[in-house]
Amino acid sequence: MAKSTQEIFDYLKAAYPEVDLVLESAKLGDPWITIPAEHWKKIAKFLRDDSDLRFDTLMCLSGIHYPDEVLLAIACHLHATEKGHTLAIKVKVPESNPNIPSVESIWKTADWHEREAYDMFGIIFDGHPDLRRILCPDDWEGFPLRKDYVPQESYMGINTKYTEVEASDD
Amino acid sequence: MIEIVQKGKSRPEMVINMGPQHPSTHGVLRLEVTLDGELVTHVRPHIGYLHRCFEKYGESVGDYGMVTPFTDRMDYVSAMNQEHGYVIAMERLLDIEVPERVEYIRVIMAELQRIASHLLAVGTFGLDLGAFTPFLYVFTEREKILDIFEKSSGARLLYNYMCIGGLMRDVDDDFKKDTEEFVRTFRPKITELQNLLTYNSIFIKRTAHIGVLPPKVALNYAASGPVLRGSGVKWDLRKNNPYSIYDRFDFDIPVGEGEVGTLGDCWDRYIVRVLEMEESCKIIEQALEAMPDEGDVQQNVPKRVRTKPGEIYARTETPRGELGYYIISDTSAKPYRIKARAPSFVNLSLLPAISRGSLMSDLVAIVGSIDIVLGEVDR
Amino acid sequence: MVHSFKQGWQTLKSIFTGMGITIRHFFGPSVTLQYPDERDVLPKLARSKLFVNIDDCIGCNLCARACPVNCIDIETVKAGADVDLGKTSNGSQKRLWISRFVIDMAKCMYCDLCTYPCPTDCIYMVQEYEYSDFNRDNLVYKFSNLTPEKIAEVKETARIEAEEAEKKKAEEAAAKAARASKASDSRPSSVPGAARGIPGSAKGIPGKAKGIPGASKGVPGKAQGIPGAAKSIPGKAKGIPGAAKGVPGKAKSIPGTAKGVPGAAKSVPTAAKGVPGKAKGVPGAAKGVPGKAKSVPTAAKNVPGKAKSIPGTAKGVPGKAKSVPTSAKSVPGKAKSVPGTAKSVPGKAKGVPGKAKGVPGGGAAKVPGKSTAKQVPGKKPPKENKDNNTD
Amino acid sequence: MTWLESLPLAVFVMIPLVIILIYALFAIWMERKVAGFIQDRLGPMRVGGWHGWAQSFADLLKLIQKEDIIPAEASKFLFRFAPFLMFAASYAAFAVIPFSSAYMGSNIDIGVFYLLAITSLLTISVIMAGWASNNKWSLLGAMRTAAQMVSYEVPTIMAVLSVIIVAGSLNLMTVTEMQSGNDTLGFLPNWLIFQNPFLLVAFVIFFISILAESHRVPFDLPESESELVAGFQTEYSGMRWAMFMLAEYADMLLLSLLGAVLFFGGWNSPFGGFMDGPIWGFFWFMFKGMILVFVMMWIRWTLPRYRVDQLMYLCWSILIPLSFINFVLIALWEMLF
Repeated sequence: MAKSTQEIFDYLKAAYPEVDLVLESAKLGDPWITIPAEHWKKIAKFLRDDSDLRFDTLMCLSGIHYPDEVLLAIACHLHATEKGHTLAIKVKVPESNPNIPSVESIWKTADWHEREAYDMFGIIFDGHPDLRRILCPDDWEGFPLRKDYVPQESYMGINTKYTEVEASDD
Repeated sequence: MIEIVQKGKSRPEMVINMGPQHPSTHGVLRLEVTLDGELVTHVRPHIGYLHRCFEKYGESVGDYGMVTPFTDRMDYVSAMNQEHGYVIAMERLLDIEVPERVEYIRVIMAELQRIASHLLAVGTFGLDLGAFTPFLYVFTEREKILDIFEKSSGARLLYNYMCIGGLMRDVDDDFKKDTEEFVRTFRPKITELQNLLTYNSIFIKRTAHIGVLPPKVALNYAASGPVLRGSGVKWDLRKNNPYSIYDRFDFDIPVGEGEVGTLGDCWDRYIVRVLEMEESCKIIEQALEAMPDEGDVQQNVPKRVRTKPGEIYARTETPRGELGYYIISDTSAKPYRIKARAPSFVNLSLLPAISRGSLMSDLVAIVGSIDIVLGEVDR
Repeated sequence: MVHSFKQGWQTLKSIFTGMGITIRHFFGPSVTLQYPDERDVLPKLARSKLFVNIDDCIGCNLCARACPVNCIDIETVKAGADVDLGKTSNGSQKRLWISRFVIDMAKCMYCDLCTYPCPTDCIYMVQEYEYSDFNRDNLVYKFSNLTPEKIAEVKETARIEAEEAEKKKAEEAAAKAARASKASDSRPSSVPGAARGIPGSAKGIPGKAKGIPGASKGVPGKAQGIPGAAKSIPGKAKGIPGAAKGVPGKAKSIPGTAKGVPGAAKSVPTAAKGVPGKAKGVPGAAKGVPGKAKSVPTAAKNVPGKAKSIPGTAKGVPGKAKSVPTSAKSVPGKAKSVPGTAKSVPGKAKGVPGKAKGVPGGGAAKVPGKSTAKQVPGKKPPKENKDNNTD
Repeated sequence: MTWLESLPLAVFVMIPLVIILIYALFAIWMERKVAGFIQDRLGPMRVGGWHGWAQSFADLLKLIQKEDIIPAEASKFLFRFAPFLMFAASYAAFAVIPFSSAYMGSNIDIGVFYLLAITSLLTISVIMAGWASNNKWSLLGAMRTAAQMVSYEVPTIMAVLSVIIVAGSLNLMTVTEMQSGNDTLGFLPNWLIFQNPFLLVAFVIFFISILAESHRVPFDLPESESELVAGFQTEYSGMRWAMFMLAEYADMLLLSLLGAVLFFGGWNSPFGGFMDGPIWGFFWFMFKGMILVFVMMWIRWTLPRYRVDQLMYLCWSILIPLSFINFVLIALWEMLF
């Protein structure tokens, strides 16, 4: 039967008492579980293989930047096709050391999602087989979706700024 | 002259770039293909040529309502479904109740768009395999759908028709009549398409047993939409996780059965799309029947979207699969973070896995059967 | 063997079926139109080109604000108290001269969002779709019906009136600011203004930030802490617009602000760099709700300590303003004045910077120097502005 | 022989060239109209007035004016030479086609042999073009073409030989002449296709093979645009590309005309003696050829394309054994009746 996030949280807590899991929620929307980066891969495997959970698909993996707390994070949305439950997970890491273990070996789909998070936020996924930029060119500077991103002024000699063409008023 | 790499004792291989300007890559996709003769030994997709920073835009435009036109532009072939996904996400986040009539109109629009999108998908799939004519036949039908959209929304491709809490405007007076007329004339066209293309033996030869995607792999790659269903997995968010008012309709989920080849081959993915058009017709007919005739489509539209901190991941079934919007709101008027989980992006990522060992020509068929829209892949 | 024959037969059969279908279409009617000779009738609502019925326009700027791509640019001048501009067709009184109403159709994405908020329904999509052109400039449509002479005239009138008002206001504001600087706890609501503001009104008067009422605030010389001190962690700025649209390239410093209490706050990087010791400036700018931009940094000329002008504050509460972008780098110490602004056209930070050298250089980046120059006579020519951006 | 004396000969020799050029312009227009009508469109409608009849002329003018681009890394001589070789091969083959009872470029006794031999040059020119372009797509296209044309030559030849053993001559004029008049029953023309049931099979094999020989759908792999961009023509533009098109359409006509000669009585009128004579003969001959061309177009706008291995499978595993068996059966039939 489908479990709620709360139930899954309790279940995980029981399975991993030593891990510092936090169930969080905001005023609106859905709650999520925050998992420390060093335990992420282990728990991911558990989430996929445990017979009560069976999260066989990773629907989405998004990077997030929290400049206030100087953190980078990923949000993973999991889904269990048979059981029908879904789960949101966040893994937060400091901006200075943005290393998160890759779950590419657990859910293949994480491959491109992680590359995208790397491309856009500079999160480094340890153990990813092919961590290259995916949307931006390989030699692009900066991580565009970080809140403090400043676009480079020119790329390969092309001015990246938009100059407005405006007809004169007359 | 032409470089043929010979590494060690292995057979000589040629690296060839298919795209970004290539007739069968459906846009600006670049495939770096390693060939052994005509045999594909490895494919590396390179994307990003159409990257238009949807997410960055979403975080910088004035408010939540201004994001909608940008969602249209992600998957421009099924813009209605993209909008539908976004407004549903926002409504769920803000807990907005939508009037009945709006729900029905949205569903009809979304299903019409699904037909239009599948028509394009099967048409271009035929085109990839050299059958030019079916493409134009299905386009004729698609035009009729676009005419219906144009009458109501004013645009043919990028509608910006749905808004958070309602619709930008009510449907045209002729809407009901036009849609009924379309559904009636469309059914025979599906039969014609089946005869002309689906069961053509050359077409079957080109698609059966090609690019086989086993269900396990499909799930592991989080494939969705016809790609997943083509592998025999009966999974459709409209049925399994109903959103909007889809739980009120009676329709089937067609899945691949390996009718002419192996389960999960290109033909199965193709036939799922064709059969889904039929199902969409059913939904449209039921929705037209049940749709309230009167009602203000703007009555629950917030004057100004005001949010509190929160996050939502809402997913809907577009013609290409599961479209998820992950939205983090804060107290400002625009999203703190908006991520679109594009079905094409995910589906394309399994291309290397299913194309190894096929022929160059099969690669074209495989890419066509995945039905990617590069606007959505790159966002 | 039998199987092969069956298969061969199937193949031939399917081929002949297909050929039967195509030959039927061969003799069937065509579904296409011979375009230039025959035209499809577009539905009433078809969205093809924006049109503005300028006689009905009250210059409220709502359409420009609703535009996600900022293709509408409106500039208005306040009509003198004694001038009657007439009424629109639905009876609203017009109070502004529309000195400029420009729509760049090359940028327009036909989303139709601008037509909904219009209170007088004077902007709408028309069905004319054949307006391609070889010159991109010709796709910039101007709807204002005032002659340049008339514009100059009304601007002059408005300037004089504004100057007077400004004087009064500056005095008041100075007093207020002094008071305010003490009151440090109020919380700024806002997002730093980066982009949005356009100096609108300020038009012409250098040095004097005039404009927009409310907005400006200056930091008094010592500005209490705002400048240097203010730290706001950049990250917080939520909104930093900057980032997105254009924020100034350099701006690394976009101090954000929000959240922080002014004064107290922690530092803004920028400021810091730029102005050590001299708290120069940072004029702050606070802004309100996005979208409404408002802010204006401005501190004219002021040398620290001397700051005279202090313009006011955003939304009224002095002292709150926080952020000031300014590009520290460029101007150490000397921030000259930046007039402020206000029109808020989203995204278009048009005039902002302008002159000041220090000004938000960054902002400038996206803003072509042109407009500024125009608006602020006497200040540095646009060129310089540009240079500023690039270094 | 002075140049003056050889002038009539030169004019004589030029006749097929004129026919080919006019035909090519017409066929390209026709292809577009056929495509248009089949696809519920109208095709070209503007240039020249009635149904855009001058569209091909306009295109030709455009192609002539286009810049002649030769890739920097191409093998220049071969690159330039290939289109001409291809056209020359197609054109030369017309020498033995009996256009009417009064005209035939060269009435030689080994006509069929000559024709089949010289069209093999097409393969060489295609490889030349593909290799010289120094483009991987072109190379792939050229390799496919070579394999395809060499393979399909076998069933073509077997089908042609089937006719030859019935007709007993390699001279196409002789083959045509023996198909004059009506058959023994009196209501069917005395065409070879009606003379022997196995020749019908031979015709099917022949027709499939000429589709492949002239790179028409469903065998258009050499230039399959959705896979190989344009195959061996990828790097060509302007007039050189036009030469390829010309050669391709000429080849199509050549093989269709050959089919008309071998199976449909060449320039013989379908109504026995009615509407007969050299002029009518020419008309009937071209008419029959164009019918086959039309069918080729009709097929093109209906079917998808085979894959390269399926194409080879069809040739070596089906058509060739079938054509050999058929050949034997025809021979037996001829012996018995």
